[in-house]
Amino acid sequence: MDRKTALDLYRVMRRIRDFEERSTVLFGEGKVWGTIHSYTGEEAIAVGVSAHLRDDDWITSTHRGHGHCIAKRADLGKMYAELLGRETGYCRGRGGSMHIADTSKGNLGANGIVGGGIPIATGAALTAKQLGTDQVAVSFFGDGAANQGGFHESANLAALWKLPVIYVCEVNQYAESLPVERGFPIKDIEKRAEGYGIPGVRVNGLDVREVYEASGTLIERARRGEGPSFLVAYAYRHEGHYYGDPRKYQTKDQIEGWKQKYDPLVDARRWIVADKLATEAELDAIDAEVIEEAKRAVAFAEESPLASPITLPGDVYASH
Amino acid sequence: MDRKTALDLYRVMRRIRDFEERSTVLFGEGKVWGTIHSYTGEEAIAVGVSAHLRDDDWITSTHRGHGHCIAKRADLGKMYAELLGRETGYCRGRGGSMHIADTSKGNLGANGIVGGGIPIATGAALTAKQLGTDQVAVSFFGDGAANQGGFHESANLAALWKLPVIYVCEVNQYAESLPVERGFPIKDIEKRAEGYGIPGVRVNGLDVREVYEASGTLIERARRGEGPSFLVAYAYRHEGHYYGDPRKYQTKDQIEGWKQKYDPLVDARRWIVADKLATEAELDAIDAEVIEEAKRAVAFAEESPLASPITLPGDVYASH
Amino acid sequence: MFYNEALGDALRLEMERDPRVIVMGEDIAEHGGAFQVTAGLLEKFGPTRIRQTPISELGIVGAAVGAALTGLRPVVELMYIDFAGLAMDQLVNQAAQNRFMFGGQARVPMVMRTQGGTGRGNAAQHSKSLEAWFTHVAGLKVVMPATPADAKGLLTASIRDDDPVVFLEHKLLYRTKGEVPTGGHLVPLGKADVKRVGTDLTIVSWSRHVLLSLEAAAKLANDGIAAEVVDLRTLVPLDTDAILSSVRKTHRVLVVHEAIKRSGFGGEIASLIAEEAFDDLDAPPKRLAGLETPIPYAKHLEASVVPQVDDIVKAAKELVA
Amino acid sequence: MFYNEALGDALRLEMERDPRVIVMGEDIAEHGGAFQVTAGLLEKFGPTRIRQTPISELGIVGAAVGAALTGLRPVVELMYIDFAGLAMDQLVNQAAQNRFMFGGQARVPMVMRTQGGTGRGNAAQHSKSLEAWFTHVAGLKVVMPATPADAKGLLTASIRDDDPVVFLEHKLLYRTKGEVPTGGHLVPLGKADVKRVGTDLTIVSWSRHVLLSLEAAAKLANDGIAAEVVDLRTLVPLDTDAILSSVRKTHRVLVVHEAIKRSGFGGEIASLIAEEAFDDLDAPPKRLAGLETPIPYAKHLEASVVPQVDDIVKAAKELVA
Ligand SMILES: Cc1ncc(C[n+]2csc(CCOP(=O)(O)OP(=O)(O)O)c2C)c(N)n1
Ligand SMILES: Cc1ncc(C[n+]2csc(CCOP(=O)(O)OP(=O)(O)O)c2C)c(N)n1
Ligand SMILES: [Mg+2]
Ligand SMILES: [Mg+2]
Repeated sequence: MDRKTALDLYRVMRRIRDFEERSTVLFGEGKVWGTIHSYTGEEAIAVGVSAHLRDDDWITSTHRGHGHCIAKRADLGKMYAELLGRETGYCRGRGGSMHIADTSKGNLGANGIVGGGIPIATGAALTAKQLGTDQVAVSFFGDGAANQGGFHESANLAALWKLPVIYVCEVNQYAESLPVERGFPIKDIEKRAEGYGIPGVRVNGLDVREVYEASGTLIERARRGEGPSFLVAYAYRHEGHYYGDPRKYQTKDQIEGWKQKYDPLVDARRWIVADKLATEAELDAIDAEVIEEAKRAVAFAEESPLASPITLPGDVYASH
Repeated sequence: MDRKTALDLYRVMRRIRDFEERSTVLFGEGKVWGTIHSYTGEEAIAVGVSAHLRDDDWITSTHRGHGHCIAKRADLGKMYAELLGRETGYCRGRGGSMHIADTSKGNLGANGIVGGGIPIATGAALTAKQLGTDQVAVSFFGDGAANQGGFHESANLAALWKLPVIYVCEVNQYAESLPVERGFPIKDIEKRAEGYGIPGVRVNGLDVREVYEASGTLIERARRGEGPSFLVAYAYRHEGHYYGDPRKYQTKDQIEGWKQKYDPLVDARRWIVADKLATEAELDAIDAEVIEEAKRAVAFAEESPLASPITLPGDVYASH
Repeated sequence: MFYNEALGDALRLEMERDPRVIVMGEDIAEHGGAFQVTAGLLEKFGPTRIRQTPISELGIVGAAVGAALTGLRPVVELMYIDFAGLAMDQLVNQAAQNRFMFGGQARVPMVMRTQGGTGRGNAAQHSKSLEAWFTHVAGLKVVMPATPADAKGLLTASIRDDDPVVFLEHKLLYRTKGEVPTGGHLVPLGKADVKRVGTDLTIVSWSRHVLLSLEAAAKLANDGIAAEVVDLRTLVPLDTDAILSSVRKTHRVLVVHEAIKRSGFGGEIASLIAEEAFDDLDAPPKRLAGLETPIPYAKHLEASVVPQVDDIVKAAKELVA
Repeated sequence: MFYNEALGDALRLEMERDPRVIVMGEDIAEHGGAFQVTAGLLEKFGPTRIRQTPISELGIVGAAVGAALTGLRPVVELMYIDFAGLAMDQLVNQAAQNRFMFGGQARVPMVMRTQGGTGRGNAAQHSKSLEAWFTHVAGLKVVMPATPADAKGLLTASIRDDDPVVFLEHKLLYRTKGEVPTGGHLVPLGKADVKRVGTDLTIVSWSRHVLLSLEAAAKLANDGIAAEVVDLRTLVPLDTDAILSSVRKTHRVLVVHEAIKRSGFGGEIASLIAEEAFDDLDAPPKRLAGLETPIPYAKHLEASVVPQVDDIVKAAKELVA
């Protein structure tokens, strides 16, 4: 991997990590409410995949959506503003963490319904096919979502119609408190692709290089009109399911140890330095830039006015 | 196969064929209304599987349900009475063809929702498991139903919990007007079983011997507590999707020729005679008995009183 | 022109006018749809615009949502309204709410056409009337035409609308006939239509029960009772003015629908009238609707659980007595 | 005892009493359920009776239907009512109708517990109030307790009932406290409860808005207005008598609920009253309910779209003015 790509990937991963840590603090301070779900530990997946996506490609995201949003080049200020319920937020304070969307960058939204984005990404891919463009759609979803009926129906439809959609299953070892081995009767989730006659590819979701490489191939394939595919990325969810999760279903080692052991950012630093793509100092400089940028974004959000009152029917209906 | 088994299977298949032909006539005469879906051509599937089932085993059936019902040893008089909207019908005229159930024989009902019976059979199997019995549940459904999300969710759940349920997919080449190859991106539907880590078995659904053998193994397996399986039986739907289907989506050869070519009853007669299990005359005698029995059943239905008026809330609620 | 042909006509014209309009659903291609609404469209527009799908209601409706969000204008045919339970999530949590949740960034111009109602012996899983569910969802529009002309004009308006529209037909209306304007014909959403003028009472109805109410009104006229029949046509947005001004004129109102009475849309209408026109009423606002039961199969039973013409006549007479 | 503990208590007692009672749902085992209703039950009853499932709402509810048809008495926990759209088919086409469709051959003794409502910033896909949908389905019973004691007593009755019961909790009620009888406690379905006696107007409500109505009634009392608060507790079957006899006493009625007003269950109540007690009313029956919008995220916005105590006070005052 070349230096530029490596550092770009690293920077976006760091940006996500920082966002998650920072929004956790804001939540603790009572400035964010509702629920937030941290993507920490899974950064390599969103970043590796999205590096191949153009602004006019679409993604659908999940309740754990900050990472996808950032990887798809969202504006951090508007993200923080949304969490803080401000008028300048992506959704004008109406959506919050679980519904951030950025249609200008093709992000069709986080989703509070587990599996809810899968049919939608499939429909976006249908638009590309119908209009004859080379756009693609990527649906990010968790291991838990792969057991929803909507996944089955969508994968079948996409395979039949050869739609340019890539289903990216993020196996972070849990669906809330349910360990993946208690949610699946099989070990290799990617095998399910065979039931639809589409490629099923397994990658180490902790290694952004692997994700980048594998997803690049699948995305190019989709752009060429060769149809959908299923990418299964195995990683580890560092935090609880949501901010405040008592994590009764995990051992102390899983909570403390695994987080140290499985960290895509630590990994990335290691190989970037080992491969002489950059020095520790250069990476530290990126980290510092990310922090500065984040502080500006938070400041923007905090200075923004509260979300304006609901207007009906205008906030709900487009034609009225 | 021994003579008794062969003749029993033949008799039930003939009974189904006769029922379908006879109810078609009744429909044409305006005595049955709504919609009926003929199982002609698929008799070997219901019959081969159900031969292994006890009265306390459960099945769920489909809109094309007469065959399953008869194979599960329903009373023909009550079936005809239901089609004719009589008080003596299985559902007291409230259900009609698409909802005939016979809970005394473990038939949890035909179903107007494609795929609707699949989760229900799964739940019945849960009952067996929970109560520690050796009962099994069989869900019959069409190729079309296998593309419903409920199939995916149920198969996953049953595999996880090792439930004694056998999913029997009847590939009759069509889902209404959609040919199976336009509904599936793969040729071998049984492959989908791998995604749940359960056995997937393909049989020629025109040959009752094959169905009998394969299903026997899977049912025994389930009784022993070894979990669910997926049996895919390939056959051919002789008639239109429903009574009156103009069949614009089929060629003349498919409508006329295939029906001759793929007939499980003709086949059965052939090998029964060839294997010297019975003579043509003996088979004719069975046919004659089936006809007599059917005539008595129709007479019973026609002599029965019309369904009694709806009583509320008693017809709807059990506790009130 | 038959009602189903009028719908097909609207589809054809809108597909000619706008290449982004596509149709998706089960059996809509060679077979022409369970009620022959899309008959002939496959031949005209080919399989990429008339997209016959496997049996996957959630996936299909969800794909329509995604397609609508990204630039197409999909029309989904759900074969029976009873199957909506499989697709509600995409309709309610996604389509209806996307615009609002995203702070206005999105629009979801899709139509879900389906049909409900009794009358063909299809029993409890193929005969429901579920308009009340959809009207209870902020973000959906709900349309229920009673005549071929309204069917054409309202489907045209629904396809051009930038919001998700649930377009509800009735299985017994498809073979009803009426004058239909040729060429482009648009009936705006949100406008009720007084289908018969009268002074003694107002009958508010929609879909097939408008026709039954008109039959009843004709019978009532023989007995010297002048019933006004207000066809809502669109339940959301609702033409409140049309309802209230009729009631303010007649002072008596009967709301008639096929869906079960409990929590039916009739409750919305009757309570709206009670709230807004209480002092104008000379009698309690009355609802006549389906019994609280699943739909039975047998012909005589099926007819016994939903209001018939004579039931309307009787209720109207009691109201003016 | 807290409301969620009262529910857990009912589950525990019924599971001890009847081995056929099992619980299924997401996160109900080690985690104890998203709202800690099943906390402790895994330890007591083990994983075969506290069956934690994958995320497959249709499959889970359908499995409960099949289990109920064949001899178990399953209780399903659906984490949020908003997810009902995924499972409606099994609930509506199967559970609710099986008995009727099969001519009485079957019973479906299952409970689907879930929770709805605003108040925790969970936004549009985790805050709905959908009781009206379920009440519009013939064959379901619908229960919505407001207090810990009623929660325990009604859950007990629901589990013992032979019909499918939709049991609706409110996310803000779980941490409310109240006296709860220890040991077996049964509140029969179909009985409303007058939670406060008054003479000037009747407030009809259910679930959390009963508590807000009681707060409002206390404030109104300071201004010399005596409001009677009728808690429906069960929406199906409905205690019509309790509603009508209160209204016949007070002559004024305000129906209060959190769900959006359009086609909400309030319409059923208001029109029932208008139909049955028209001459007893001194003012139009009034509904106070949620605005027709998806639920927004921001705290100040969320509170602005559903009725608050002061809104109830204001509406009541207008009604008695
Ligand atoms: C349809 C639906 N069911 C249940 C939930 C509650 N829920 C929220 S996140 C979650 C777990 C999702 O697991 P997974 O798909 O693996 O994603 P992860 O949280 O691990 O990223 C559940 C059950 C939901 N939001 N939507
Ligand atoms: C949920 C649902 N969708 C659509 C239909 C309409 N429909 C009835 S039968 C049928 C085809 C079913 O195909 P398959 O499962 O292969 O069964 P077959 O009719 O071939 O026996 C369809 C689409 C339905 N009844 N239920
Ligand atoms: Mg996960
Ligand atoms: Mg088929």
